[in-house]
Amino acid sequence: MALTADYGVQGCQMLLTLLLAPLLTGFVRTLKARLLRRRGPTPLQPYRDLLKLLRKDVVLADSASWLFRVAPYLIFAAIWVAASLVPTFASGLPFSWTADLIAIVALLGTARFFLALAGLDVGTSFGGIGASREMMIASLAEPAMLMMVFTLSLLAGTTELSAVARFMLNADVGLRVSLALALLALLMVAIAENARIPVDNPATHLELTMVHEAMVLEYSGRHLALIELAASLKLLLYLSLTACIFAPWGMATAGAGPLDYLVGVVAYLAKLATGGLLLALFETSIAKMRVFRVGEFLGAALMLGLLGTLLLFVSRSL
Amino acid sequence: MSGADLGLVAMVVLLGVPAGAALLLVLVSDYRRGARLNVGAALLCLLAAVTLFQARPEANLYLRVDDFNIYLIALNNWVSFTTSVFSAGYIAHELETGRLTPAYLRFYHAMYQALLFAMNLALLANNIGLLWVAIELATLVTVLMVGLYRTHAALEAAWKYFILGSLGIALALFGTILVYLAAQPVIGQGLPAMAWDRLIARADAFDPALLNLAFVFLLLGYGTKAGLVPLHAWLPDAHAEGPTPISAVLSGLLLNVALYAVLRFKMLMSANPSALAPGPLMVILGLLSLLFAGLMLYRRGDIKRLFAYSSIEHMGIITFAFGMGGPLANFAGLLHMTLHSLTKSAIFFTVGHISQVKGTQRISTIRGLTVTHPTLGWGLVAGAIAIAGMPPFGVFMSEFLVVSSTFARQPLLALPLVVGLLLAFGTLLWRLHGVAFGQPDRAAFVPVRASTLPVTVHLTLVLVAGFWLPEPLVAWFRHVAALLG
Amino acid sequence: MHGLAFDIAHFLAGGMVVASFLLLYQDRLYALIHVFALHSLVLALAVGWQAAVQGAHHLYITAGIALVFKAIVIPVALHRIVRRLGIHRTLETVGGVGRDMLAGTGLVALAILVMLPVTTAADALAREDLAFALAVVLLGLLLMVTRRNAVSLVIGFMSLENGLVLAAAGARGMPLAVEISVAFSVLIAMIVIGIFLFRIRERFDSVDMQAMDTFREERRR
Amino acid sequence: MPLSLSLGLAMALLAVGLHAIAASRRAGCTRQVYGVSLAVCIILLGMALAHLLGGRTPITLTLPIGLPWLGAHFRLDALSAFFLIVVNLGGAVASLFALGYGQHEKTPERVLPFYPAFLAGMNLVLLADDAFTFLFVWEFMSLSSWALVMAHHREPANARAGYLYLVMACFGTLALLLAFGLLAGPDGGYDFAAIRAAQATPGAAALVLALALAGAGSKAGLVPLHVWLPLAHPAAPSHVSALMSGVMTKVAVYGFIRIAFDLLGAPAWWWGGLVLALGGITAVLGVLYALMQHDLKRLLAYHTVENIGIIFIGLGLALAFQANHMYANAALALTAALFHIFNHSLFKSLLFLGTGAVLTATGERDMDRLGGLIHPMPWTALAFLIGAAAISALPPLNGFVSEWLTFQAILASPELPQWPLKFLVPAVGALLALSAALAATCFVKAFGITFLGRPRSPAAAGARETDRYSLVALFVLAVLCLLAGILPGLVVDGLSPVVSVLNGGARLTAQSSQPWLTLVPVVDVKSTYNGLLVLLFMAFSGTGAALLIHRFASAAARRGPAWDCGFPEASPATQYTAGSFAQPIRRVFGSVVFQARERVFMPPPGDLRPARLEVELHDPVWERGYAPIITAVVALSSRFNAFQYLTIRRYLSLVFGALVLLLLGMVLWR
Repeated sequence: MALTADYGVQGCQMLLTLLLAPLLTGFVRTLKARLLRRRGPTPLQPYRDLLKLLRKDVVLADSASWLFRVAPYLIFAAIWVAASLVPTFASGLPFSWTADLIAIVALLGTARFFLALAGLDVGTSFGGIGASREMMIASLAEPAMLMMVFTLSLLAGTTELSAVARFMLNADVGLRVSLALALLALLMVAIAENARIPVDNPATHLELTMVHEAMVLEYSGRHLALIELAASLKLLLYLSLTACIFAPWGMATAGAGPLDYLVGVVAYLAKLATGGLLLALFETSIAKMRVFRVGEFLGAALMLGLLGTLLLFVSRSL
Repeated sequence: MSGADLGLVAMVVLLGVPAGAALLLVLVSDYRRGARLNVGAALLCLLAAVTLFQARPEANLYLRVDDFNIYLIALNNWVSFTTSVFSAGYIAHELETGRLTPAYLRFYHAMYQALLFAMNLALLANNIGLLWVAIELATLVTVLMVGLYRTHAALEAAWKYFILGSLGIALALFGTILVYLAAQPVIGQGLPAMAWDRLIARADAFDPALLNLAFVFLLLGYGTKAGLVPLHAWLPDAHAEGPTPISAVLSGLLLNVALYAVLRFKMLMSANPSALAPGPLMVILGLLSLLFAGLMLYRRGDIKRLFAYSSIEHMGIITFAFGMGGPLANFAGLLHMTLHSLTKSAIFFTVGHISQVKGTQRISTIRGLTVTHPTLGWGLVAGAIAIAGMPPFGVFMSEFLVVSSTFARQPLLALPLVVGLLLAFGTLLWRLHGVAFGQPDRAAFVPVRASTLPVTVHLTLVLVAGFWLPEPLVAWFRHVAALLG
Repeated sequence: MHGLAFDIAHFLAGGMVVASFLLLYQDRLYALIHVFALHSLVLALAVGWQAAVQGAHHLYITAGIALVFKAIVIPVALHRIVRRLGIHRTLETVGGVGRDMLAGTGLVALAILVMLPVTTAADALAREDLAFALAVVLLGLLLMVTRRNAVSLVIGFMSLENGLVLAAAGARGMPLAVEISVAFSVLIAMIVIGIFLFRIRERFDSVDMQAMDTFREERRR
Repeated sequence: MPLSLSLGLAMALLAVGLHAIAASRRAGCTRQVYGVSLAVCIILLGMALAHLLGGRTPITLTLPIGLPWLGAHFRLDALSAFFLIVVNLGGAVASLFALGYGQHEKTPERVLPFYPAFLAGMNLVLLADDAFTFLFVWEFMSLSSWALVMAHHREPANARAGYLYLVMACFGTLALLLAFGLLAGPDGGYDFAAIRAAQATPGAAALVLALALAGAGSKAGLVPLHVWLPLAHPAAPSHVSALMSGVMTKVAVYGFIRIAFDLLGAPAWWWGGLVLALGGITAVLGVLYALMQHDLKRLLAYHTVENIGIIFIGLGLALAFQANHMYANAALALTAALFHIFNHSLFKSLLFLGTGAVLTATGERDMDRLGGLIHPMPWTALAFLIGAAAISALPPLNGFVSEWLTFQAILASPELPQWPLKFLVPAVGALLALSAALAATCFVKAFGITFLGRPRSPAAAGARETDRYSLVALFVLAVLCLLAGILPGLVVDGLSPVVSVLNGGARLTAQSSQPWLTLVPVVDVKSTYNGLLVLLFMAFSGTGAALLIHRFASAAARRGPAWDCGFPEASPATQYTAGSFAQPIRRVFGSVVFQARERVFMPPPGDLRPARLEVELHDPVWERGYAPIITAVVALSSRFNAFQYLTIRRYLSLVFGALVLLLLGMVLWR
């Protein structure tokens, strides 16, 4: 009985992430508009866009292959699985041991792999630009992310997110330099991975500055919808990852009563809101950087992560 | 008749047949009959050498057969037999191309048998004076053979060989006299004091200082014949300019005979406790030869000279092995002597065929043999791989033993050895790679007329030696290795 | 043996060393040949004396060979060669006579140094002989490497070989001494013929020699 | 019995090779040779599997050949059984592929005799149990593979590659020879049993380790000894390249494991550090080199270098742990390394075979002349895609599992007491992560440029799908990649006997008992991964989404020209090429590692010449490590060459000098 309940909660979490993702994106957009003194669309706009796209026909380029048609589903599936494995409002859910943090990072890698391939598939120059730049960014962001993972798992003694969350909850962690470094690294990576300013501009329509948009240039209809959904899922994933690791407060543990779950959900929504707000503020207050500065930006993130890990390696034996 | 007598007969055959054949061949005008006679005589000697395995004669003051020379004699006559077969086909082509005239061929065959006689005498000799005479004779004969083509280069090579060779001979004689002087007070005057078995029996009582001096002269003297650096100068040109069968015999046999002489005296040294250890000298000379030859291989443009330098390299390895001493290294040295002469003669056969079908010895003008002449090309590749000490060929075993045992005992000595081996390997292969592979040139195709059987047989022997050695051979090697100290 | 015999042997052997020095000293080809004849003569005497002292009669043959062959036949032959091939009459030394003499003295010292302590077992005569013989050998070699001339090379070699024969004769009861000297005479005869046959021009590092190198192998690639 | 059987089978392979020398020109010969090889490999594979999973005790056998007084020793234990599986799996698939591929061979007489010999050589190396036999067959393996590299010797590049390969092989053998010499001692105890019994002094052991690294590393392609590998592997016919890259490098790793873990006794901690550092550097340099390539096969070869680096990272960790008696962690690291060995043999063979299929279809290896192959040859493309995803360590495929295990081993390492290791291990972890990410980039490039987009040359446009033998071979490997990815627990259990042999009995806990076959490497550290569930979830959500959308939203699709921001119908030349795809990476890393320079030539307006972009790269290893040696040798030999042309007088003075020198020496010596 309790087991089925847990499975139910797990299912809820999966659906929750799916439903919240567009909202978060829309929320950030609205905030940014307001910060720029524009009215901007309602936070619900992304849902409408998705529905509209879903209903439209797909226009495939003549040179598109079967991979082009399969990729959106693969990307969506990989990112959704990854997102639903991150504890949002409750930790220790039945399938939380399916994949640890490393595996989640790798799942995002899978999604990116196929997105870049899809960008190359039609054989246009812009697809190529997007794919090569995306992979360059990723090849620096992923190690930085993994360094962050190292730092955490060395502290918590595990790469299991629920365990990490539980570990961060209890008081004796205290404030650590390496944690701060890890947080910084995580945020930089998150910005890069989600194609946000200053690395990439989600709203740009100047092709030469595009990275993510350039890759999906040829997509339309339901495929585009899935990819957009995947993108917002990814944003949600990173926010909830940050929340779950560095602000696990109010998170319920598996098998707790509905009340705790309710608290957890509320706390989670609050965290998301704050995250979105901070993101919007950050994005409006900074300008986009040249593509080839990104290397240095992410190299810094990598160094920060490595520094955190080194500090831990050394301090562990002090 | 009893075994001993049979052995005596065999010895007489080994010396008498070549001597007789040499005289006889001077009279034979038809070169075909001459070649056949040549092969026949060599075959007879081979049979006699084999019978020595069955029946060993007991030693007298002049001649003796023991574990050391018995297999060398067999090897010697075997290679000279196969070489005679090869040369039968080779000279026919030389006649057609007009490089040689029948008169010269008559001379050539006679000299061939004379050389065989000299080498057999040197190997059989129980008397260090006789040994010296035999080797001097061999020198004179080979000088005449090297100059056979009468080209400028050939004459000049022969002259160089002649001068350096006779200087070596002279030094060796002085050494021999010194050994006699060392032995005379102990053994007494006269022949016994020059008989090797008496010497080795009483060597411990000799005056060590005199022995040391003697060894210096003998090493330099016979070392010149063995082509050790810096005494090697005659060797490359003599190999390159003489007829290819002679190059094969020089590399395959004469160097061995010279080294054999050195080793005989090394035994004396190691039998005398207070004499200086000859090891270091030989190690130094060996390393010098190895490294020097390795460097010289790189710039060679003449394929026969290339392999001549490779012979210097291998003499270096062998000398190094004996210098290191110890059962493993000595065993390896003996094995290497045997396999090198087999392999190198096979290579020279191949090279002879190649230079005949291509009409040149210039490496740069021979390309992609494995395409045009698969047998020759792959034969050359196999020979090169074998001589470079790679499995499945036997040379690998000896090099394995030398290197590993050296490194276990003297790591610092093994270093230059390994460097030299690698260097020589690289430079040799660098030269041969283009010969065997690559786009062949457009030259008119000339088929191989002569039989490639000798090559095949030799290489097969070396191949078999790679993973199996006959029991008695191993026994002799180990016994001699023990004697060599 | 009694002193006189020893002294004479000693005197003759020393005479050979002196003769070798004379060879080193020459700078005219004919003179060189004459001195070599003298060298061989002294050898013949020394060997003969040894034969008498040792009572080894076969040594007389060796002495005879030395006298007839080396002291007479070879020099005459060389004379004719020099005339036939029109070889330069003056010798060209690498270093210069003075330096050669100096080196020669060093070599003699070396020979004595090497020899004297060695043969304590052998009798004094043999020892002396051997020391001088080694000196002669080394001087012969020196002559070979310091003269740029075929004939002088041959003469150097022959004087070296004289030293060997001297040593062989000095070694008591040395068997095969005759055979060896015969074998050597053959060698030398061939060398002399060689000069004829191979038409080796006067100088060893001379121009046409360089030309031969180009036959041998393209030098620089 | 199994041992003698396998020896017999190896002999059978050699016999087939000999037969092929005579018959290679005949029609059926190709099928005969590859058929027999296939059969032999399958039998050996089954035998090795039985031995490994049956948990048998080691079997030994001595034949009266080899060194006379020693004989040839052979031994089959868990380690050799595991590597036999790797070798013969690769061999079987390659032979199967070659049944179709070999038909296109121009010069069969240069391939057929050596192919079985090569297989036999690799098998024998794994069975040899004394130094002489080991080196004998080791060198034999190198030699036969060299012959295969020289199969297409008419291209000068191939000939050069073959030469370099041969010299490096000789170097490696000499290094191993020295190592064994030191292990065997002056009186030659060459059989491995005696070597195990004898304990080497610390100094000697260190020397042996260094030599083993040089010897085995040069064959495995460890930086800086890798230079021959990316030249030689591509030069061979593709199924041979697959064997060389996927399998022979593993045999080299076996050599290192055999010496370092089995023969050499207890390690010192810094060994681990050395191997770790080398592994990390190799991994990153390998993948960076690979990114700069546009020749598909060479790119794959450089990736072999990278993966060898990853394997050596695992081995180095294991050594470090063992030196500190942390055997549980050592077991983890070893499992990771062995798992990656297995995985790499799978997907590297797969990728090379796929390249072979492309080669036969188009005759092109240069990516910049390919493109759009997914349309004419969809099945090859699918298999290649799976291989690419696997080597990029993407879940749920097998490449990810072994790298995940390696990461777990790194995370278990802060307990190591030695300070240098404390700094080294996380740095190597970063290098590993970097190389993994770069590998993904590189294979997006490899697959994307080759199979996607539009054809860049008529050859690519006219491609046809490859034959069915090849397809079967490709998909066997692809399926294995997937299975090893979703059922890693079974593989780990299969490896545990090997691990316990090398690790003093310590092994990972049995995985097959875990619920849902989850991978739980170390119990106290609760890090788990379940490939099966990840696959199920992804399949569920992906297909679910597809079904829902097609059912309730639109399922219609129209074809039209590519939009491309309004520039349709541009020529295929406007597509990104391999070089342009790698350009951002080149900007970031290349300028540091390869001193990459880009020169743009833009003709003035009105000038009709095309604009040109020139990129120059420098190979630091070659220019700093090898070129100096070569120049030194050339200079020395030119200097010494004068000795060939001295005059007789000078030669005489050489002899004279030697004599005087020796006499002086005697005088002084006394």
